[in-house]
Amino acid sequence: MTSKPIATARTAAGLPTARLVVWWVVASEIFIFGGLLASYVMHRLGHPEWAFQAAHTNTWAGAFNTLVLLTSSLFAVLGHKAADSGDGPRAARLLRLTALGGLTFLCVKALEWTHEIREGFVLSSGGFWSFYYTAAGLHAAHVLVGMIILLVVAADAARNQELHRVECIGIYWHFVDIIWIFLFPLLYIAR
Amino acid sequence: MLERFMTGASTYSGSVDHLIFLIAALVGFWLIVAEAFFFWLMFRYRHREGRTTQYVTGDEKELKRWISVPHMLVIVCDLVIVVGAVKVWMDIKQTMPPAEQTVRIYAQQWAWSFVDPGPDGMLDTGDDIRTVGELHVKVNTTYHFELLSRDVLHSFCVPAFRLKQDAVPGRTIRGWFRATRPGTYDIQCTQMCGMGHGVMAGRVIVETPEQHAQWLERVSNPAFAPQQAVSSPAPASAASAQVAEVRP
Amino acid sequence: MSSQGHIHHPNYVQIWAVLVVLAVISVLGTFTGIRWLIVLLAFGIAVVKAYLVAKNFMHVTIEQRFVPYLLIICLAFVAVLFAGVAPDVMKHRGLFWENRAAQQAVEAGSHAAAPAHE
Amino acid sequence: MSATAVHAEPSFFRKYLWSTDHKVIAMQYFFTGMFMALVGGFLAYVFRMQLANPGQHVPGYGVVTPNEYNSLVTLHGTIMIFWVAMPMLIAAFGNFLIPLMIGCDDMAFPRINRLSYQIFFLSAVVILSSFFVPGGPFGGAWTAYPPLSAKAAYNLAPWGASVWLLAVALEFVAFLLGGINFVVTTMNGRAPGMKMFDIPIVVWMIVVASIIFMFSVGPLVAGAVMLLFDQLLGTGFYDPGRGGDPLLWQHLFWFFGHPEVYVVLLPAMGIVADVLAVFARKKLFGYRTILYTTWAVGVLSFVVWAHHQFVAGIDPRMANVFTVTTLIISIPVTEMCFVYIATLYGGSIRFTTPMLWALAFIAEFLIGGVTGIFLGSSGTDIYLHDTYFVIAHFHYTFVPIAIIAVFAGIYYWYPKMFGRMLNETWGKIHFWGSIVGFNLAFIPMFMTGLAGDPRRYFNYSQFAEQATPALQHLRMLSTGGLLIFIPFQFIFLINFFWSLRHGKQAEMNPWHANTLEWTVPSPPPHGNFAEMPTVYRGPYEYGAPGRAADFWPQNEPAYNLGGDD
Repeated sequence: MTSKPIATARTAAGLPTARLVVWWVVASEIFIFGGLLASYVMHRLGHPEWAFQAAHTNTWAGAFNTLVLLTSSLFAVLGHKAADSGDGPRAARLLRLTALGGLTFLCVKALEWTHEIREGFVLSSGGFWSFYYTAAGLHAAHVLVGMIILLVVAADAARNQELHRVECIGIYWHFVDIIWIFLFPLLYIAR
Repeated sequence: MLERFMTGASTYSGSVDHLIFLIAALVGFWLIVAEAFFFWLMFRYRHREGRTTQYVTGDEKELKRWISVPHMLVIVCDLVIVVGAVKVWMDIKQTMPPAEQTVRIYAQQWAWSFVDPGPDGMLDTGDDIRTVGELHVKVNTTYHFELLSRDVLHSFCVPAFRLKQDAVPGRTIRGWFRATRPGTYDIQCTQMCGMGHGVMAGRVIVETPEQHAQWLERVSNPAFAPQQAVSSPAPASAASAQVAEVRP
Repeated sequence: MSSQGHIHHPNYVQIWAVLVVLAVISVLGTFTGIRWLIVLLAFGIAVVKAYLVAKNFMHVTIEQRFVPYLLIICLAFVAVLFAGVAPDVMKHRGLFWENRAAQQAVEAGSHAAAPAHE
Repeated sequence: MSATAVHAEPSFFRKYLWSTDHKVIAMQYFFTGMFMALVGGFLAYVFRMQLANPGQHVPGYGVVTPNEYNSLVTLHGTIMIFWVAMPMLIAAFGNFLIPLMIGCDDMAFPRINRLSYQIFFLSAVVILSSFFVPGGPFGGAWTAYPPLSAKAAYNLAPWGASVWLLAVALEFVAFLLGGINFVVTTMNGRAPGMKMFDIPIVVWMIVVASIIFMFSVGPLVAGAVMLLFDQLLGTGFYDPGRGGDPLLWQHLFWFFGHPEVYVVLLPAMGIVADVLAVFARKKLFGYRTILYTTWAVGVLSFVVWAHHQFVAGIDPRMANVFTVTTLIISIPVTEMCFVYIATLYGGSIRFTTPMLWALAFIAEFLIGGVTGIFLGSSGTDIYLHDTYFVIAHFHYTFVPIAIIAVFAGIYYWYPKMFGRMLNETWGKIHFWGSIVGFNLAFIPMFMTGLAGDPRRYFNYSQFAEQATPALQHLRMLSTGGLLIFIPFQFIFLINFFWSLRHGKQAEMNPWHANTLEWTVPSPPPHGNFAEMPTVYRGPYEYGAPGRAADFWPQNEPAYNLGGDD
């Protein structure tokens, strides 16, 4: 990476460029999820009958996934700590654990969805289900992308390279976690 | 002023025209002043040998006034316009003078159809009169309309009435008009609604009480009513004709 | 703070424990069967959890000043969007208009046995 | 993959097609945008000919069917906004100017930058491919209101609608990546000494525009996914029959759609500001005023969107709120125009070609601005909504933005971009021809619009009030204006490509400007600055008292010791 432009190294705004860009990504993501969830909430409030559809969701799966993501977030932030203390390999291990958490999350979701689709609740079988699959699906896509980046960063970190990226991917991962923290009550609990 | 472009034939067409005139006067004044000053500056400060530019930051009090004073005046004009606009809007869209007659308007790709309550003046009764493409109304009578769409978005627009309202599938949207001048006026669809959008025409025929009575008389005759629907001229048939000719 | 990390790292495991407890509470809340309590718990706790994660895991509070402001502004604009749209989409009846389709859907749905297969 | 091939002379492919150099990427956006402008212009030519003499064979196209007409206007709008205005104003000028003007060697994330262009290019290919899909291109207007856009049964374009949506979504992704890059680069990559108020206005405006875009487009990205599912997977997000609501799309669309106007307006304003200052040899009148009004516009642009929906079935009470906000946003914009005009005061104006375009921008944009008041105030919008008055109004804003200001930028930065000067005489001919044609094309539309002439009609045979000879003559007049406008653009193209080889060699700073891009050779080498500059003052120090030269480059130490302290 000798070819990094000077622009990347400068920090006129007082924080590293990589972290700055993550914050802007988070900001724009807030609007993507914000738009979707705002649409969902106003429909849900206008359509009390959707509660009957929502009743079919599996709260336990959702709850378990919440714990999984919270734990993976813990690993991510511990990885950040390790990276700060310059211990690349440890940071890499923790990031891989984080990715494993993501994988668990996706597996649970897959089982959950298979079950629901078996019962005949598909994307097009009602307003609630449309939003349910779209919102959770968009979130799952973010989890998947996050996992890939986590593994890439971990590979570098294991060789003590680009350690500052550990924190950046961490911030993104925590954001994805926060999205789920709100999706869980929106899709599973509120009935 | 707008009469020169499009006749006004409803009670509120005048107020819309006056509002347009008011705005035209205010913004026209500012446009002319700004452009004139702009071109004068261009001429006055064109490059000439030996002219040195003045070093002006724009923070000088006496110069700032040239911005801030017009700026305040513009705000005043904006206030006037807001008041005028909201008044007209409230009159047309937010108040409903008591109805003397209620009609229902269906929009569909690509024709207008209308339900007139018929002699008993009640919708959804046996003597309702359904017409396609032609809306017959009495002059100087306050009509309420219920606007519905059968498929996509359309917009019920009678320029002569200064009336425009989108029809949204799944919704019933109500409005009113009171025609002031007998005659035949265009109904346009002013919301993109697919291939036949450009031929989705209708006519509103404003009649004197006598003419209207005659029309009622004519169409409420059961033998006639069915043909009335099919034999109604232009729009629907024209639309389908267009459809037919462009279908590959 | 800088990415080379001279920040004080709090005890993350503790915070994680708190988060887990909160999550459990919000699930247990559903067993009370009291609707308003469930909703209140669920979303109240969600906000608290989000705050804890943002503060302790994302370190928003010790980040450059403009970052938290940026995020708050984003949320504010989303709120503006909601406020502008809800009167038309959330409500099914307003001044001189009513959303018949939605009203019927609510009607039908409330009675139907298996509304998912409407 | 990485940008390591800097020192070794890279292959043509690496240098021009796979480069991470911001200048090359700027040129890629530039030429793509130029090509798409020709496409969009051709579409305009076809449907204007159809309107001038309905049903007649259009030279170079053929007879226009109603369905084709709808597709023509739809794609004209979509292409001109998403594939001409945005790549030209934000991506091309942003990529080229930001690193040069803030004094650094490249974008903060060169490879993301390259990726953003590649996605943009893909989106352009997709939108063009929609001309050839079965069922023809999408024809439901650039606003793509469902249910029309959601069901092939309604829009008769089973492929076109989805392809259109896909292309637009890709374009959004491209500009999200690009926008984040611009913002981050400007925040972090500034040369030492360049404080907040030393940044050239054009950079400021491109950055603010990118932020507005990033924020406003998010909900529409979600909305686009929902519409795509409605089209392909049978969901009912916008289907009133199934618990959805068509108005939701309108809101999501215009929550983006109106800020989008300012997304393209601000960079144009910025270009004009810089050109004005240079050729009036004058410090901008109230740099900070311009900045504050820019931010005000940015914030307010998020609270005015529903003035596009006054009669669309929204609750009439909401219309009053949006009328007020709309008239409020007119205030900072007015102020901005006043400040630009005031900048001429006490100057010494050189009427070079770029300056002519910049001045024309102000003169014409004022008309576009004031006519907006008619549409922003609910009362008059009832009558004027979706008439040609609207078309005339937004072309009086968008043509100054996407054509006039862009030409101001091209004529001004061409020497820096290509190292040669454009021909002034032909430039002036191009200018006057375009201006005359433009006004001739759109002034008649104000009149037909006042006569209630509805937009998106392929002929008026069904409408007695609209089929009058008087109105038809006005329509022919405006088509005539277009027919004058178009040939002069070819004069520009010839001038452009001829000058690439045979134009007069441009020295480093042909216009005696202050900003940093003029302190490097034309065209700038890879890496831009031989030694990274330090900034000592604002960008508009013209005619500063007590100096021999009437300009004062930003990187020139206060006492020219040549030292870099």
